[in-house]
Amino acid sequence: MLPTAEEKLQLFRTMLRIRRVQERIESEYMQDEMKTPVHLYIGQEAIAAGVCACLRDDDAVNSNHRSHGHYLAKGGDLNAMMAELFCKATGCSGGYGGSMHLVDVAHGNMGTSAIVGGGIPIGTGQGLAFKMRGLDNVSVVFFGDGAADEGTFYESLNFALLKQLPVVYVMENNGWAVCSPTATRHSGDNVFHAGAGDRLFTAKIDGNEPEQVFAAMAKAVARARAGEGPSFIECVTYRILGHAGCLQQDPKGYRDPAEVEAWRARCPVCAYQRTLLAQGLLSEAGLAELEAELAAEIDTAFAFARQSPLPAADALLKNLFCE
Amino acid sequence: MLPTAEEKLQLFRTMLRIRRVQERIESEYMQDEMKTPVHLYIGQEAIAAGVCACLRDDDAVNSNHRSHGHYLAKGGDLNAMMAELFCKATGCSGGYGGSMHLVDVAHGNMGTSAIVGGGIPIGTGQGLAFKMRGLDNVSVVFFGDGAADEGTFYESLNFALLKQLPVVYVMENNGWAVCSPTATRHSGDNVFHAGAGDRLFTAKIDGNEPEQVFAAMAKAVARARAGEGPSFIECVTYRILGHAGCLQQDPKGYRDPAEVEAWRARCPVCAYQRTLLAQGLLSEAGLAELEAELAAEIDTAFAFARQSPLPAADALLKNLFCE
Amino acid sequence: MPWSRIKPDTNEPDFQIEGLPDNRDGRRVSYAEAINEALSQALGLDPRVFVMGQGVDDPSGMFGATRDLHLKYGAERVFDTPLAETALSGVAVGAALGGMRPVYFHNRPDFLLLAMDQLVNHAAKWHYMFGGAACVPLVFWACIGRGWGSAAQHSQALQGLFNHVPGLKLIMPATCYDTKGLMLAAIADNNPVLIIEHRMNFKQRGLVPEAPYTLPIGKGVIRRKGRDVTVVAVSHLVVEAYAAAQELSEEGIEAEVIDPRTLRPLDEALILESVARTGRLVVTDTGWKTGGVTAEIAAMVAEKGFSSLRAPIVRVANPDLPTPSGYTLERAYYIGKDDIKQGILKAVRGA
Amino acid sequence: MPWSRIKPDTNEPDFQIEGLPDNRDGRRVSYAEAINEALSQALGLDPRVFVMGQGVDDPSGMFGATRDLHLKYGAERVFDTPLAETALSGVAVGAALGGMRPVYFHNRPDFLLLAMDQLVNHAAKWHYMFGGAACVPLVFWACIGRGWGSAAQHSQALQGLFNHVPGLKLIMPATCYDTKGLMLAAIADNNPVLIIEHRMNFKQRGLVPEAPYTLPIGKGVIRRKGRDVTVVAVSHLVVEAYAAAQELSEEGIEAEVIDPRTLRPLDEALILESVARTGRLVVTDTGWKTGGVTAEIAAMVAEKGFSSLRAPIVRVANPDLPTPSGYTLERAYYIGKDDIKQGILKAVRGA
Ligand SMILES: Cc1ncc(C[n+]2csc(CCOP(=O)(O)OP(=O)(O)O)c2C)c(N)n1
Ligand SMILES: Cc1ncc(C[n+]2csc(CCOP(=O)(O)OP(=O)(O)O)c2C)c(N)n1
Ligand SMILES: [Mg+2]
Ligand SMILES: [Mg+2]
Repeated sequence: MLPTAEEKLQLFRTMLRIRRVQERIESEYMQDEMKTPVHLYIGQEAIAAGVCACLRDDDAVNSNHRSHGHYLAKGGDLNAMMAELFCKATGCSGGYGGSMHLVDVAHGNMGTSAIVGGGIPIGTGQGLAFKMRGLDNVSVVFFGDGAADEGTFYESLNFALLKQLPVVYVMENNGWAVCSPTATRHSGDNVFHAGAGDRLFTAKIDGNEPEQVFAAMAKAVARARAGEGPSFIECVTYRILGHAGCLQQDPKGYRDPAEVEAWRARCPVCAYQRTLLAQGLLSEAGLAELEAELAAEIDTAFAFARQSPLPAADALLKNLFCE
Repeated sequence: MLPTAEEKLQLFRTMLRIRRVQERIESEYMQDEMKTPVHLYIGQEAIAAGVCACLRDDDAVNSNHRSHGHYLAKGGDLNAMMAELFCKATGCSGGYGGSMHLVDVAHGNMGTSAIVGGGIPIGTGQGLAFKMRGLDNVSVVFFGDGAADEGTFYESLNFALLKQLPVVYVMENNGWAVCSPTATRHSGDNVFHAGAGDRLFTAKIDGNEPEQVFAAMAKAVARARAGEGPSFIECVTYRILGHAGCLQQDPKGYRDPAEVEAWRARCPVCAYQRTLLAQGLLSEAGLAELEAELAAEIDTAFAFARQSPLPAADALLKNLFCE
Repeated sequence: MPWSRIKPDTNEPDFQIEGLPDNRDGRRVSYAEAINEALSQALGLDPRVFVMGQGVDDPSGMFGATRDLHLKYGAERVFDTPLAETALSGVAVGAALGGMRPVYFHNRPDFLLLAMDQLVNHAAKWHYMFGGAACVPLVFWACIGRGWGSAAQHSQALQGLFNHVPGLKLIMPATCYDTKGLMLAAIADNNPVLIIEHRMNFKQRGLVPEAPYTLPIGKGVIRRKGRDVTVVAVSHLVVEAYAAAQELSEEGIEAEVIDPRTLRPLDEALILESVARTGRLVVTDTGWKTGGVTAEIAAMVAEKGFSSLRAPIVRVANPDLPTPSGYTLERAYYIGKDDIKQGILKAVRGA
Repeated sequence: MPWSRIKPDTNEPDFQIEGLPDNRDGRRVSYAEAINEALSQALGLDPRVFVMGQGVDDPSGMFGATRDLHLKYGAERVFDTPLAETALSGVAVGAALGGMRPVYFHNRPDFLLLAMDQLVNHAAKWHYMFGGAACVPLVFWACIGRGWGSAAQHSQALQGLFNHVPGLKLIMPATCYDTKGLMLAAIADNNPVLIIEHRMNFKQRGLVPEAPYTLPIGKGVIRRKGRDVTVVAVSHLVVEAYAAAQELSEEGIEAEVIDPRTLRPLDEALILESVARTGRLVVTDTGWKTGGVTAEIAAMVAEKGFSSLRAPIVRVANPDLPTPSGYTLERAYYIGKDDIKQGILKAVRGA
């Protein structure tokens, strides 16, 4: 399924917005005001954008440590995200969570786990809840190639297939888990890719192409809503910055600079921008307007975060239990 | 690879021996002298026999709660096994382990885990040790279809492939995990079966045919010794008695009596006996002799177990740590 | 495994059952029936409740606790699972986030070690970690598998581990009345709750009202009044401690027996108030001694009730060893009435 | 994450370091270098030793602890793993059974929750469960990730869980000298040993002999002599307790600071002997309070050293909450020198 012109512009807008937010965080991170371990999403924007474009607010997303893109694409509030990174009471998680634990239940951001692979079964259970409640909502799990090493992935997928759950497993294969390349962790292509055949809709796609992501996801979501069970979409992409923190904090020497450069040249945001400009769907003027709008929004969010109050003194003791 | 005439007789002997031992335990279990939860192997004898016929004493076997057959086929001492079931100090595990925890390091029975799936990574690590030590030994893991539900299986197989470990994964698919049929637990054929293709030698065979098991195993072992990595052999079979204890303790109603009868008719021991008799490799006289010999051996083992001393009073406090 | 030969089925002793004052003529049901009734009522009353677990629809049905529920409420709401405790625990967490109220049965706590990541890193933290944005109402259940050579991997009493985890509630019932009321309370609770039962409890029959009721999580009960020593006993040891106390009464020692019922939150006030009267404390638990439940209760009293204490605190717990399988070793391993008696004598007479 | 801004690198205080009497002029190395040296020596001396773990061959090399070992000893003996903590723990158990001596690094204890089944159900039980027929010599290592908003899933101090498990040895070093000697001892031990480090320790530089040496597992050390109160402090809190004691010395209170170094086995005699002299006990640990390490040490003294006690035992531990991420909440959450000072004052003056 191809996106409409409007959807294309929206895809691009989402990607660019994620990119600009990430860049701003990166550029300010060394000031140490954001005292939380950030895992930036630069290079992977097409995935969050393409996936979430196919979802409704009441569909659920479960994600991981690298969640800024998922949170924003799914409709999460930017002010609340930035306040969370600044450890403020107005943060989406009240300052309890930090960058690795963003939440926005109203928009279906059901939470993230910083335990690699930990969110996969949780998203699966969310799908079970939808099915048991007779709803046509979809549960999406975002996870990395590192998380695919974990047995929870195998166990979850087996269960989702068994119960025909409306879950879409979106694997962002960015080639690395911290400083470990996929080849030192996976014995080859993901076993499920070939394995489940007729029973599981699987796609291995270029994760830097938002329209490919959109198309695969649209199919997966339609199947899920129709009660046809889970899907597995492997998006090949690249983490352009370091694993955590800003670029200058990334240890040197674990990956080939040429590899990084090659992927930088394949920047999904720039590429899609070129495409839309060439297709005449986007004008230089429109782009400038968009950039200005995003810059203003980001300024506002950072200002909001900075001006927000710190958690109250007694906050520590709250929220252990739900009444 | 086909077994030689001698190997065939040996296969049969091993199967019959396991069968007779199991039958004796079953028939005496209600006397409550063996105060340990037994999981009998009746119906699956061809697997242990076929697999272990391809192994040397210094190859390792890791197994599970249903381990009597593995232990015996791998050369474990019958007296010590029976003494263990009678909770005696002369038991192979000194009375600390019981039926679910048999060991005989001298013959490569490295221990069993009664945590389903727990032995799979341990056997994998045993393979790692062989490889790191530059030996050509093979590590075999026996596990059930239930254990294949567990993520440790996925994680272990990925690791064994990654490191090209000399491990043979022998899955005994007896159709049931306690009272749960495979269909309520597996979403279809084991994913690895089709998945790993060129990288993993896999075979799905009739686990009631000892020569099929032998042939698949011989190939897997040759690959492992040659440094060509792990194999996965799924043996289709059936647990003819109940999950645990003796037949009259098996709850009724969870499986179709016709299913049990059909598999009883496919009894691997009787079938192979018929084959060998028909092939003239076994004579009625030879069979009678073998039966007599086994009966005597089993009598001796039960007598040994009964006459053996109970653990000494201070045994409880021993063996927590290895000096 | 003839459990009936390990301990015969018996009526619960006539000890005090909070909330059931005039209970001598009530309806008596087995422990398994009490749980089964709680589950059945929860399933009947709240469409969000479901029951999952390896074997919940077996003919044996978790020692009877889940028996036939799948027939009554359907295979969609009472379902067997693959043997995949790690992910299935996460599935329960996710289903709870998604508006359901899962009750996840494990037949033994030993298997919960595969669920630790989801229980401790996820379920117990989700509400706090997201500043209260989401709740995880779920119940985990497991039954300690003592006896008949269950051995090291099938008989662990692991409450000492879970007692350490903030964000989890931990319940260990000791009577039929409590197990029903606390199960219904756990299901109604908006937080992750772990219920650990004991195989020996399943030999009891007790007084249980038929209508649904809940009991407060975090409230203990005095099973027997006494002036000389406070005995805090957990799970099936409540019955053992009661028997020990009754026997010592003949020797002139009056032990007060406290059943905390929930370990987390712990009814500290009840224990401290009792120790303030008796001046002596024995704590007994089915788990290992070192770093376990007896450690926490002893430490709490040594901290907050020190001035009342007139003698060393005595802990009576399982030895710090894996469970051996052989019956003679098992006998030497497990603690019961006589060990508690000795503990009481030590606390009272110093030997 | 600029850890250097959380705590600057410092020399260890001049407290007593058993076995290093004239140590003021010795060689000083960083904490990471001390571990690295131990591993390098073990790899060099014993071909059975190998090092595995997610990221052991990273440029950062487990905060420096494993840095460059793969270059020196080859990728076969020092290798990265998939993110599969459950099975890889079992792989370590199997390799140990197969005659090797694995050292398995996890960068945070939080991830060990995925390894619980193999650690508790398998590694810790294998020797006993088979009546001594097989040994599992392996070392697990993890480093508590306090600070910089690491939050609920990346900062847990889970020693309280492992302290409950018979069959595991549990070591928490506090000095550069100890971490080297105890790592070499753990590798030489024929049993599963868990070493839990603390991120704050990695800011220390201390005196460390170059030649390989082992320290006894199960022996604590008195870091500071004192007559008024015994403070048992674990891991990086030894430094905090020492600082608290030094400050209180000016107020006339002399606290004795004990570093147990290994929690299991625990040097009970050392603690009891000290309490016999001081009559007062403060226990402080980086883990949660309820059911944790402070509970066991307090309970042990309330049981075996009661007659020496002249005041309530005081426990100073992390609050029973998941770790919040925000720095103001973190500051309110974590305990340190001042909390220990207050604890000492409470023990000594009753407030
Ligand atoms: C269970 C577990 N093990 C290890 C870690 C440490 N860790 C944090 S992120 C990460 C890499 C994850 O890789 P991947 O899933 O591919 O996500 P990416 O960072 O590439 O987006 C690791 C190993 C963890 N958080 N959880
Ligand atoms: C982790 C774990 N979960 C549950 C159990 C309880 N249990 C014991 S044996 C068994 C069935 C195992 O089935 P399978 O692996 O197919 O072996 P089989 O009994 O059929 O030989 C189960 C569920 C267990 N021992 N370990
Ligand atoms: Mg990755
Ligand atoms: Mg089976």
